[in-house]
Amino acid sequence: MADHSEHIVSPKVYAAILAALLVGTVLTVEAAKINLGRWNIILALTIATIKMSLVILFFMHGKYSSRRTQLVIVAGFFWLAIMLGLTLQDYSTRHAEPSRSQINDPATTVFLRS
Amino acid sequence: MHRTGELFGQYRTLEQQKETASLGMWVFLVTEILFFGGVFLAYTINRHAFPTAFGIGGNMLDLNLGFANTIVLIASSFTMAMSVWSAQTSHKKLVPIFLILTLVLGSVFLGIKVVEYKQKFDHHLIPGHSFDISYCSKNPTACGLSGKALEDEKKEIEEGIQAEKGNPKDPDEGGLVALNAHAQLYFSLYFGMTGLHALHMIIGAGLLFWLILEARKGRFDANYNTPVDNIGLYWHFVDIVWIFLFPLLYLINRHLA
Amino acid sequence: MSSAPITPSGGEKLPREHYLNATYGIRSWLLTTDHKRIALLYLISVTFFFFIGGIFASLIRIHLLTPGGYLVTPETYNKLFTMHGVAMIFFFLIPSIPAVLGNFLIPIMIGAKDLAFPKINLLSWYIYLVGGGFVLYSFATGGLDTGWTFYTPLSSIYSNSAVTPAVIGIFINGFSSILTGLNFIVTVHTMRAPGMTWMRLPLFVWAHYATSIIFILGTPVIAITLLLAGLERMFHLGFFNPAYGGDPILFQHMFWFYSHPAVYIMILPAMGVISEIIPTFARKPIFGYDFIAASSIGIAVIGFIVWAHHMFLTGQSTYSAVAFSFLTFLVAIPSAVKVFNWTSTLYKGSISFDTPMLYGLGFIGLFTIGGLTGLFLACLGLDIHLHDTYFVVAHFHYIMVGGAIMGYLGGIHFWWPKITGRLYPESLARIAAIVLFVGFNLTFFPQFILGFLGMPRRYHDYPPEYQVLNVMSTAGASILALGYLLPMVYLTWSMRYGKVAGKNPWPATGLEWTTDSPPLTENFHETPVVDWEVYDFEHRPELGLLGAVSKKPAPAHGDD
Amino acid sequence: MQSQIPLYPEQASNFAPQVDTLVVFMMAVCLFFAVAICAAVIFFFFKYQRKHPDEIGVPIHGDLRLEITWIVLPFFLLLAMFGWGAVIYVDYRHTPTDTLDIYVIGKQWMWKLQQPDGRKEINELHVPVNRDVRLIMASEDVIHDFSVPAFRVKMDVVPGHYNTMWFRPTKVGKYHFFCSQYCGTNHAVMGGWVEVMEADEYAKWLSGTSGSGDPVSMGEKLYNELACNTCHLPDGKGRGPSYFGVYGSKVKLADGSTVTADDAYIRESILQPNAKIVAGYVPVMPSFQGLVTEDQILQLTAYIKSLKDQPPPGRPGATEPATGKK
Repeated sequence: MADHSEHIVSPKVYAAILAALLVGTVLTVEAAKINLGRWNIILALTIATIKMSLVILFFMHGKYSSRRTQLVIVAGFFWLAIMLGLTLQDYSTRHAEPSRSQINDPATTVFLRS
Repeated sequence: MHRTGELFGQYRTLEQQKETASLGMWVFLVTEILFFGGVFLAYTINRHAFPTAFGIGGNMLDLNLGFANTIVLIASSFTMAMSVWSAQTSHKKLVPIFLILTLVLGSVFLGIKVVEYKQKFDHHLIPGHSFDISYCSKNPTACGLSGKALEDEKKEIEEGIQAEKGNPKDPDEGGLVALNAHAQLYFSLYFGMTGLHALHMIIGAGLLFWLILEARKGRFDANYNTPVDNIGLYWHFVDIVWIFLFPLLYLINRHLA
Repeated sequence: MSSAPITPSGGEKLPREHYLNATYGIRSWLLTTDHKRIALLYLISVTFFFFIGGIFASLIRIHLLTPGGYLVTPETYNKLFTMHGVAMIFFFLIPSIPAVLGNFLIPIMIGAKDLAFPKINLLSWYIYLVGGGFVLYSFATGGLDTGWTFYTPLSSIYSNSAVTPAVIGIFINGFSSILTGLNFIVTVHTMRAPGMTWMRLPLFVWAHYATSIIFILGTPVIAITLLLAGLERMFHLGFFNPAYGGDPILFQHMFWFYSHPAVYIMILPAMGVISEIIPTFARKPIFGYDFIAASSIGIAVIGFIVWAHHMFLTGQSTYSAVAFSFLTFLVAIPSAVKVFNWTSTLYKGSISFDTPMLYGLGFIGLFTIGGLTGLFLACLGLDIHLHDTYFVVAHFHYIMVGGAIMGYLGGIHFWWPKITGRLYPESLARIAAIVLFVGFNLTFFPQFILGFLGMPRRYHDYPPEYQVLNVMSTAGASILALGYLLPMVYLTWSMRYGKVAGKNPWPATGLEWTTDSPPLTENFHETPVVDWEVYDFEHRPELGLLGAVSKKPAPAHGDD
Repeated sequence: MQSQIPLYPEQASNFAPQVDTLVVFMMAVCLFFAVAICAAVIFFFFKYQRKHPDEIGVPIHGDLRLEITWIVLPFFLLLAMFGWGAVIYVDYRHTPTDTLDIYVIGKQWMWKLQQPDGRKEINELHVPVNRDVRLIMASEDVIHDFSVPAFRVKMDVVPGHYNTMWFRPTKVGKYHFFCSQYCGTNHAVMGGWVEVMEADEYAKWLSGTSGSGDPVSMGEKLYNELACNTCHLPDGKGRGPSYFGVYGSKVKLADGSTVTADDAYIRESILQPNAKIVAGYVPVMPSFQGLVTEDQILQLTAYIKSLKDQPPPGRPGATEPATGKK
């Protein structure tokens, strides 16, 4: 059950990660300036996720941590996904509310405003 | 009280002690994920409801400052990682140097944040009675807007007013009132999220300060570096939060500007 | 192995040195890092909040004796039930078993000297006090009338009461829970004694491990939610305010993401207590150990994906409601598995009549009713009718009072000899347990019927046709109050005058019963080595029971 | 007082029998399990009483077959409950096409309802029997909930959203409706009556109020149109005193004196409202001088007179005036 003795990541790796993160930052800014429609947001979040993974795996030694620590990390993100996912599925499946056009009786609109 | 590698009473071995500290820190970071997760959820739902207002709000932020801050914070993460490396390899002299670099970069980040907040204050973008999303397009000189940038902003706000008129969530309100309300929601979230992040940075800076004092006494080496390690984890986590805040707050709809 | 054969209690003396007399003075308590002393500090503080919440409850019940509500004004009534909820949920039920019994027992049960982070443990008590202080300040400066659920925009805009300090208090208190949970998780992972494998962990520890998962993953969300609501109130922001386009339903999603699992924070530890009591007083291994352990984790995990069943009628999407209803029905299965296993444990046991067992059996009955009525509310079609009526009130009181508090009291009685080294007057305690059971049912059963008849909750005034049932409920509440006062009196008495208990008065099989009562500050004279299976009476001749054979050489297995 | 305890609310809508049948099914299943478990506990408790103080039980560690049985079997029962409940709910959330639409506004602490022809009601709802009725609901302030136990329906009324609910009344009568989502100080009195009428009665009721009528109904109409109703709530808990049972009674005033509520007093209260303030209320009413004709004053007086046999609210003046922050 013991953690293995700590793994030492060499400064070269750190420098490489730094470079990758900087490149990612420039990329995401440049990509945002092009109109890709809905893909803008997807691309931005993908780059952010990759950057995050690099930080966790190397800067935070996630790659070299014990299984247990990795499980803890994964659990954290899994629960975040539960919270976001299940809430969003409610919002994205709502069609039941009558739209404004359904409530178009002028008398009613005045009434609702009172 | 923090003698190098002291074994506290409740543990049986040093190995156990170190492992426990690391696990504890990770578990704490998981709670932080969920903590920030709450505001990210609030952001997502509201952006989903008011894409136009949120796009306009995002374009009101200063991309250059945001970009600079991202670079600064990533660099500080690197120096933090290097200070952990210095401790692990017993380069006792390097540890405080890298820690000081990290603290300096962290302070630069906070300084830039202050400049940004001041700018938002001047541009009437602080949620409250004086909030006015169209302030800059009405008072271009006060915001230093001119030429194409001014035209773009005017056009964007005019389009936003048109788009908000049909918003099903506010059937009774149209135009500028709705746009202002929803842009204000964006800025509430902007200040909430970056404020919470900045608070974490300030706490981190305090921890770093303490760490530097300890490191200058040569406390941390290959045998004992748990505090450097753990505060490093915390610092990287704060970096990760910013990695997401930056695109979500600054970049969305940037292509429309 | 240090456990000596059991000697009958009585006439013995307490051990010469133990955690209570290791040091003296106020400072030695307020600055202690001993988990056992911190547990006692918690015991005192949660009892204080229980009293406050109890007084509010009594006033509510007296007020509801008659329709028309003549005792207090509507505003006061609203404040009473809100403060009752806040005090009981955030400051009594959530910390009660984990912070008192869990804190005291988890390190001893796994053979450790203390929790992994003793200073953080003390810190979490101080955070609790600061949070509690803010909430008491709110109570004292006019109270709050938002309901414990703090639904926006009532809480963030319309209420005129002292909402802000209460929200700050609960926000702060959240960190106390987080730190306790963090401490437990790390402790269970890294501090176990040699031979204490995962499959030898007492079910009490499993239950607390599951509870800690909820503490860790849920509490931060309520903290941020209440922070946003508080900011909205203080600075007139619009996160949940429809005037700015914000969505009150979003608040409910975020609130219940924590607050539904919080129900399991209250009940899981009680289930852990019952899982200790039943095998001890049936003197046999618990039936289906691994299923009970797994169901604890199952409840903690599934409990996180059911929250929107509080929101079926808020305008949530139909699909979403159907999905959440299904998931809610699923969470009934691990709970049912526990009940079936406890019942089966009684089969061919050697069952005794001791007080903790009475609480244990009472728990099974009440939890069964509470759980089954939960199905009515999980059921979409019925929730349309029952939502926000007294049926809901009755249901969750069966879980929280009938479940969590019966478990808590059962646990206090079970481990009282270990905590204080002394026994309480047994016959008085049995009477109290029975009084509690009767009073409880009389109080809350009529509320099921009231709810089915349609009486909405949080009403200071009700139509006269509901009076008979309300009178029954109030009568029950007065019996219930007596049931709570009795233990407080005789337990306090026994701290000084009770018979000396000895190491293992019941006897029970856990590691905590092999050390002194009360234990040393370091818990054990030397690090224990566990070489027996959990709840095994058969191979434990040192317990001095009939029919025990000597240990078989059981190799430790299942190490993580 | 009631001599018996009622166990069932009345069944007055299409949903009521559906819900009640499901309740019976669930009750049967749940009672079976509750009784079985309690019986087992009690039986074991006596059967396996400890006979000797040092005796131990038979070590049984578990049984996989049993575990699987009591996981799988309840699962299917739960599935049945879930499915049945979901069917009713989905039906409830999907409104039929041809409905009588009533608009409902919840505000602290009253209900404003409007018939399709524009007729407004306060805390009262008239609907025809055997007709699908849809309520379209909005809130002016906090979250409320419109709940009719006899119909087995309720739905939250959320600010910023329009929620709808529907039902088909099946039985003529008067039924309570409540606010079921806690909404602040007077949450408990924010309720009223649904009156289910025969179709022709309903039509008569609708038309009866639109034509010129007797002074009393004209006065009632004025009471709504002039917004008297927003303060002078029937229960006396609004900003102004109730009209119920006030005519001809002795009214206690803020300065301690008493006055008989006759025609002159009512006229004065409309035209110079602050001349005599009823004890327990604050002088907030504006003068209606020039806003109402003498005819209309007579009609209002007639309406107030018509309410003199209504029970006055329990404790006039004992409650504080509403102070909702707005």
